[in-house]
Amino acid sequence: MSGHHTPQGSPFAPHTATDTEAMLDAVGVETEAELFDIPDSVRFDGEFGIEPRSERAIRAEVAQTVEKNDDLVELLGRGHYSHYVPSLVDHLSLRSEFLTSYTQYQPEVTQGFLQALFEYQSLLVELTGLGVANCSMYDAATALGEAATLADRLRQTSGTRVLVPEQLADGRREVLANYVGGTDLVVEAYPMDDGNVDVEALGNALDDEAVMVYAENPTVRGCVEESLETVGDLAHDNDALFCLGSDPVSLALLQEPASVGADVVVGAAAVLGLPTSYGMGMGLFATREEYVRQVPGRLVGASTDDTGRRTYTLTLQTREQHIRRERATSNICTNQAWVALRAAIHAASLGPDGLADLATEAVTDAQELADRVTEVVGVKAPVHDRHHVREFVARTDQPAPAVAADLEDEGYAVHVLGEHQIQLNANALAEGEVDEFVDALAEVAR
Amino acid sequence: MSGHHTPQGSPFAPHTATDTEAMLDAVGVETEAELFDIPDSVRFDGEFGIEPRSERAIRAEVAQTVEKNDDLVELLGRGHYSHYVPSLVDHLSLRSEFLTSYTQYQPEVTQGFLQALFEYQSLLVELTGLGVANCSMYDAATALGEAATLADRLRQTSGTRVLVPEQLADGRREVLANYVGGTDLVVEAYPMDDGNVDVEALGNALDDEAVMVYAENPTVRGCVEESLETVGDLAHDNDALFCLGSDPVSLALLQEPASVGADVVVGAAAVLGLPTSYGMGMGLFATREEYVRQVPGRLVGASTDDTGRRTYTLTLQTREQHIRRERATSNICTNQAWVALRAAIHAASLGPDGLADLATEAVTDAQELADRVTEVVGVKAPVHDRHHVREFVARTDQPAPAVAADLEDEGYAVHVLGEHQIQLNANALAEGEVDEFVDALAEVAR
Amino acid sequence: RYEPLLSEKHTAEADLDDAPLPDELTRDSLELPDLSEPELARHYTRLSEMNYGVDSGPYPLGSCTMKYNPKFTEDVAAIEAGAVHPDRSPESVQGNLELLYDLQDYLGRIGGMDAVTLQPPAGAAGEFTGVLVAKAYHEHNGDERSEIIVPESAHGTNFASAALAGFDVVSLPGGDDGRVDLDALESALSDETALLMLTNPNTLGLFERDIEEISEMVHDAGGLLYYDGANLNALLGRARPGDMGFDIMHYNVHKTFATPHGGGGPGAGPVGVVGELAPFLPKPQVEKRDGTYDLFDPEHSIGKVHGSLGNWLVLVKAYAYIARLGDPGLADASAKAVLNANYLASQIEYEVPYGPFHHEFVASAGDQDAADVAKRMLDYGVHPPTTKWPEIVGEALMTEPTEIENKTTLDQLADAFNAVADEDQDALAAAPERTAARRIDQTGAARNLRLSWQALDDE
Amino acid sequence: RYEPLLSEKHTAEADLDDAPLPDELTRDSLELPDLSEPELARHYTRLSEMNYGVDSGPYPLGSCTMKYNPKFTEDVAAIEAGAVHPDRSPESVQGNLELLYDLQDYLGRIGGMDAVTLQPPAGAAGEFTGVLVAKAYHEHNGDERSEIIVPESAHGTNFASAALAGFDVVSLPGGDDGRVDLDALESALSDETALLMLTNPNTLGLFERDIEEISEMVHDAGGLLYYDGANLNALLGRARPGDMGFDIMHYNVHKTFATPHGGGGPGAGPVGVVGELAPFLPKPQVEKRDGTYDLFDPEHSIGKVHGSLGNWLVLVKAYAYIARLGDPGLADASAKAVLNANYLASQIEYEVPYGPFHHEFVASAGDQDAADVAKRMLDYGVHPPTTKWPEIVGEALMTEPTEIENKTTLDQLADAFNAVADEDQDALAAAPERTAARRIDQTGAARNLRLSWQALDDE
Repeated sequence: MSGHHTPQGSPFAPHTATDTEAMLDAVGVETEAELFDIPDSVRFDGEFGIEPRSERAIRAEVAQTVEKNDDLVELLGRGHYSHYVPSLVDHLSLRSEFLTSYTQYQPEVTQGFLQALFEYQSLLVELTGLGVANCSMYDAATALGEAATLADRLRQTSGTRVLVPEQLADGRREVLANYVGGTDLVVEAYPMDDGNVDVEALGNALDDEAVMVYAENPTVRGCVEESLETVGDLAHDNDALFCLGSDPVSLALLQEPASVGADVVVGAAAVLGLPTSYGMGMGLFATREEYVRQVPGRLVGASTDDTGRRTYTLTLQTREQHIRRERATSNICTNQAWVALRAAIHAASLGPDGLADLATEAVTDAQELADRVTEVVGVKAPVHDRHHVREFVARTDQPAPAVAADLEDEGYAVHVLGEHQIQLNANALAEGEVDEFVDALAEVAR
Repeated sequence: MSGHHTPQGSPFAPHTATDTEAMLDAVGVETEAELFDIPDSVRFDGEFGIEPRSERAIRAEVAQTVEKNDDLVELLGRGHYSHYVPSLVDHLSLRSEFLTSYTQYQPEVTQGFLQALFEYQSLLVELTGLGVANCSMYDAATALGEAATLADRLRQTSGTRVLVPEQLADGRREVLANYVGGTDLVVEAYPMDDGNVDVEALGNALDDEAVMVYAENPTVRGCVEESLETVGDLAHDNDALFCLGSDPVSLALLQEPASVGADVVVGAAAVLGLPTSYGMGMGLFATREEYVRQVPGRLVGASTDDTGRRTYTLTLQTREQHIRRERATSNICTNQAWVALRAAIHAASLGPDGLADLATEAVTDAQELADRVTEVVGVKAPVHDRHHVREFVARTDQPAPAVAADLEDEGYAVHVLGEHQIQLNANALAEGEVDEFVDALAEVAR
Repeated sequence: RYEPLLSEKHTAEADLDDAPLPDELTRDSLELPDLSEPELARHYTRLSEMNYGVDSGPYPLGSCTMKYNPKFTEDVAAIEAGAVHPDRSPESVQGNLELLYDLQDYLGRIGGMDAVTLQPPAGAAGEFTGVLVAKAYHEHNGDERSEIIVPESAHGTNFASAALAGFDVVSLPGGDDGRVDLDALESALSDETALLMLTNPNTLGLFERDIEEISEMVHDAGGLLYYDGANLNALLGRARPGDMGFDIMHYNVHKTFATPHGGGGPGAGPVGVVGELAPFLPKPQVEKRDGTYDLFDPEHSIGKVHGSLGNWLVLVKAYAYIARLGDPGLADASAKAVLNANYLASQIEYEVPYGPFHHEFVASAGDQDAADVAKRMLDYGVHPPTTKWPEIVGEALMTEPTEIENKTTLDQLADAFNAVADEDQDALAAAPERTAARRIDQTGAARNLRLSWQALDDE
Repeated sequence: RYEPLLSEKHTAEADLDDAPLPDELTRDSLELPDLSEPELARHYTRLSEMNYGVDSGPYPLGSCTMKYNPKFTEDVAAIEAGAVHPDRSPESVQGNLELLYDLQDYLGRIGGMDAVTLQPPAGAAGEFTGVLVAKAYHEHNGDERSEIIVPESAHGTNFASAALAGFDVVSLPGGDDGRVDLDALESALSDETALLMLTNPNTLGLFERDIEEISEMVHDAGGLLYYDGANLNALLGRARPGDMGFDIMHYNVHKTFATPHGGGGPGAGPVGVVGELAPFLPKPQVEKRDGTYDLFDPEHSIGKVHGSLGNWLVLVKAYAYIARLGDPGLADASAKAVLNANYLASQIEYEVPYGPFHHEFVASAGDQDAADVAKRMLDYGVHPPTTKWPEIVGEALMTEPTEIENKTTLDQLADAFNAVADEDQDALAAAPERTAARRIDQTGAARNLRLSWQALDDE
């Protein structure tokens, strides 16, 4: 960095000594310190003890640090998947006009991002069949939480029950609990039957106290849910909202949520646009048009400018915290807009067939790996007699924790579900890696 | 990529089936094949046998391929150096408006690149003290070749001799030979004295047959040349052009070429902007204003547009091959403009002190490593009693090829200069790597 | 300038005939844009050129702290070895845990806090987390409290986060000097007070000089004190929330630590707490024992506020930024941010009430409509300030240049302010005239909702 | 739109007082721009926005073949393990040698050549290499020849490369049909003929139907036949220079294999030759023996044409592009390039003599000045074609859309052509009116040379 700037000052503050002097003069002080109107008693005169390093040193240091991670093939799945992200996505989304811009509060100079978000919304409208998709939530778990508060706002009756499947990712269950913590809603689990909703049990559990029924397709165990319409009917018969969890890749193949009666769709939309990034994600949130004024987060709408040309702008901002404050539909402000941009570019670069192909591979990969591992002595798969997307549960004769630990030694990370169950995301194995994995499993599972 | 395009067609041809049909109709043919006006006898109906692969597969494949290279610390130097290139350089130079643009034949829509090249020229004018720098040559070797043809065009007398140092990178010597191959110039080597020009020998060698004297500072062995003014005077006394080889980092510290009488400066300018990239470089070419009409390659000049505003444009194009054809100053067309852009961004991000610091480190690194290795049993350094930039020659008691081979086994690449000489680029060792290298050298040199 | 929608270029139906699932489990049809890579590259390149970012010019949005985003932090975040699955065993991701641990440590030192969670994925999520921690703390002490006090001029998220956690919000009117009115605070405090949420300096750029007294009053009432980190860039190395009596704080890494805002996100909203509150932090937390890193669930953890560990890529960038600046750089950033705000305030003709300022100031557009002023400033090639907020200043122009602007750019900004100040209502109403899009009808957009290209097709 | 020069923003003198060298070996002073990273980011971002690239819109420069540059090829070239020092031992860079070997192999198959060098760093360097190979071959046979025949309509580099190698250039007038006139060729040929350099299809986009006869004539005269690869994009998978009788050819990888042109370079100009000429190729060449790669010097090598091994990063991108397309993609690229040229030619009102076309056509601006037409086309938001060349067509508009344009863009291009065709001289002379810079005074630039900011300071 240029040498004349304040020695050891911020390399990102461009002040020359001359300019600093002139500015201090204009302000009428001798030093910057005089501008800090802080009582002596709370002034900090210590040190953080953080040594400044060069850009080069930090790149080397962080590389060295994260390379301490073991290099494992991750068959972990359960809501986090690494589909290949085309180079195009990086190159375009990193354009600084996108990356370094703020929320589009001045639409006249942010038409580009607004249009990209409008297109993102539209892609999700197509995939879900619902009329409204917002500009993103933090992740699938917080989107589920927001769905529950939406149900809370919509409910006409005195109900308080939110019904979720007993098989659910811990993160989603726990975040949901916190989001309903400020309401009088209570979250209850309903039973599953061989990896799908136990519709009879759900029917018995439902009453007019229910305000929302949540189901997933595919489920957290990778099963294709076969009773979605029934679940939707059961929810609606009890005046409850039907919230469905999914993701944009699965939606390319599976039943359209609107067609099975879903009122809200939530899910992990960063399966497009981002590889697994230690949990960083992006939540999709779509719902029926009639609920648009209760939607959390930002919405982009089409409009016109003074010349009559079509333009885009954030709209219905009166739902949001910066206008409505404690009566807002959500506290969300900063969202995951840039990830939504990436997801849209990724989806557009796949096109309809590309997206359907990804989903198709996810189904066939799971089936093929299940067929292979069930041949392994000491393993039976899939545990659930269902169609699967990407992943499935396998039974191990050996204790599952030991099998998983041994697999980790062999270079594979898998989930342990119970004493004798592991979950495998087949989609994570690149072509040609299946044989090696099956061999490793055979080694440790017998 | 989108699935509907021609199956297995180019993913970069956007034609839909409908559009292709309409276009064929408009042209009046049934198939594209009809448009190829090629006699049957020379039609190709074989196959290349090149299997198309996915973007993902190619990224993996090439990574796998180049990772077969041994991971060596390269103390090789001799014209190719890896100074750290700030992230800024990549991010800005990869902006597609720069990267995907053509030569600026329509200046009204290419002001950005023209200004960047004008700035690049100006940076070299400052560093060399000469009035004109062009937009780039391929590399230092071809720049040297172009200097010789410039000397050929300028010569008033019947001279034919081009004098170059006996210590010179092979690539430069050989390329120079090819560039003068179409003239009646002959290249002769003059002796060196302890790593510098042997001025007495050079004086004796010079006569009015000489058209150019070439010297380097630093020399190919890393020595600072101490007799530049004398060399310049000798050249000029014999009506020969004085051509000096250097690089923009060294020039930040070493004598200004104009001040020692240099008529042309050539060199490896990609030491800014690019790390060593298996030899890909960029040649700097600067000369006196009076020779501007004889300069090879492109020049950007300031001008004005119809509104009187300052603008930039390629200028003196009548020197170039697309206008002057066989009487052009060079055959160069495509140059290394994008590398010049990168070098300019890199130089600007360093600033004057940053650039001088790089040069200073290059000097002190060489001195410090020489001090260390000369303590090693069986090694004496530097061989030349000179100041050094980046690198120096060391004497080994053991045969140099064996020392170099053993060092390669230890993870270090060095040059062998003779039976008992190796060359070491100290600047290539990151902080903290010196001890390890010295230990390794001690191991193999005793 | 106009770029058609993806859907207006070319769409196609997916071929679902060979779906490897029974028909009844498969969707009927899927129609999506279908374009080649060259077409997409141009589409998004053009869209980007219709967008203003920090690299385009000054972006002096008050309270948003739009800093330059150092390019190298992108490259640091892109190092592939860190992009692992969030459910990996701690033993197998020692590198990531080390970085998170070090970042927790840095943030703790910077804020004067004893423990830090990195899980909240944005500032508002940080607030929500902090409020949940306060709630859990009180409940753990058998002391259920129902109210959170928020100054009128606070960020909307403060109110919304408190409400989301089920609290009643008590709005605290500001004093004549633009700071907390201690009498009003006294009236607002009660044994229902769970928390007082404050920014300091506040949204007027004023330091709450009575912070120690405020702290004492809140704590005497049995409440806790929350620091909204939105304005932390004003204090780096000069004062720390922890030293002022704050019990809980969040950090806005895109504001203070220069991670890119990305047109709306992602951010990260780490939360720091004093030692007494550490057992209530979200799970899991990162710990270090004998040089090994592990995850653990704090004893009375509130649970989770994000499905995984938060916005990893953003956290890596924040780490890189802090490491780049270190102690002297962080202090200099604040010094220059405060100098810039004061200098700019001194150069503009609009009235600037209150002061002295820290990182931002709020000018008043007076008789002009602040929103019009903003539109007209676009015509001068700069991004306008935040407008009409805080409401304590009429027709507010809330301006925060940050430390990244040089004097030339500040002068250019001042010129834009001053040129607009001299213009009449007609010029303002017609603005912007020199932008790609002219004034956009926001009312019409809300009245005639069209939120997707499918909605446009219906027209 | 105007962006000041770096030097107009801020410069400073380097501090050279502590230079670790004696004063007499050190420069006296160094004054350079001195700017911070945010200032530089904005400077170059703004400059980029004042520049038109392929990602901005159509770029139909005849004979320049401006294709879309696939983004992934940048990422492939950026893989760090390949960025080694050029002087590494062959044993220690097996990966790089393998890639180069495979690329040589691909190019050989595509061109129908027996051996390929990747060393020439650009097309013109490839020509120079080819000419040197021809020269060395003749000399080796004791057959010194002094002339190279080049068609009048050939690229300027053909003439210049021949001259650089010391040959006399014999210019070959074109025939009435725009192709080589066999009688003229007969007259030009002699026992001084070292080489005939041809493009095929030629610069009019016309295939030289008599290529076999031409080949026979040249070879009968003892000369060699050189293929200028500029127009190879018209033939991929349909015909190969090696099968037509060419002995030497160069490939323009930025034209045919989509490596970015970078505003002027870098390119790469690999040269292929028939087996008889392989011993004359530059040194070193890559060979493969028993699965190991090595470098060797061809027996009668001409030496070197680049200081090292050429433009590695460019070659990697070319490799990645060829691998992506493979046989079917390469053939489709040519098919669509030819279809696009013919379709566009059919849609424009300017006269388009000759035909049928392959990848490009040359329209005539008739009474209009082709350079004015180009300037005016800029106002319609497209990049104009190459103008005033080849001279065989008056006021030439040499147009090559390549395969990357869709019908919509071609129609937009045709609309621009046709709109300009209908305009009068005033409109043309005033153009461009809608660009960032208006018509630039090129004569003035050459008359009053100012080639650096130092020259501007003198004013």
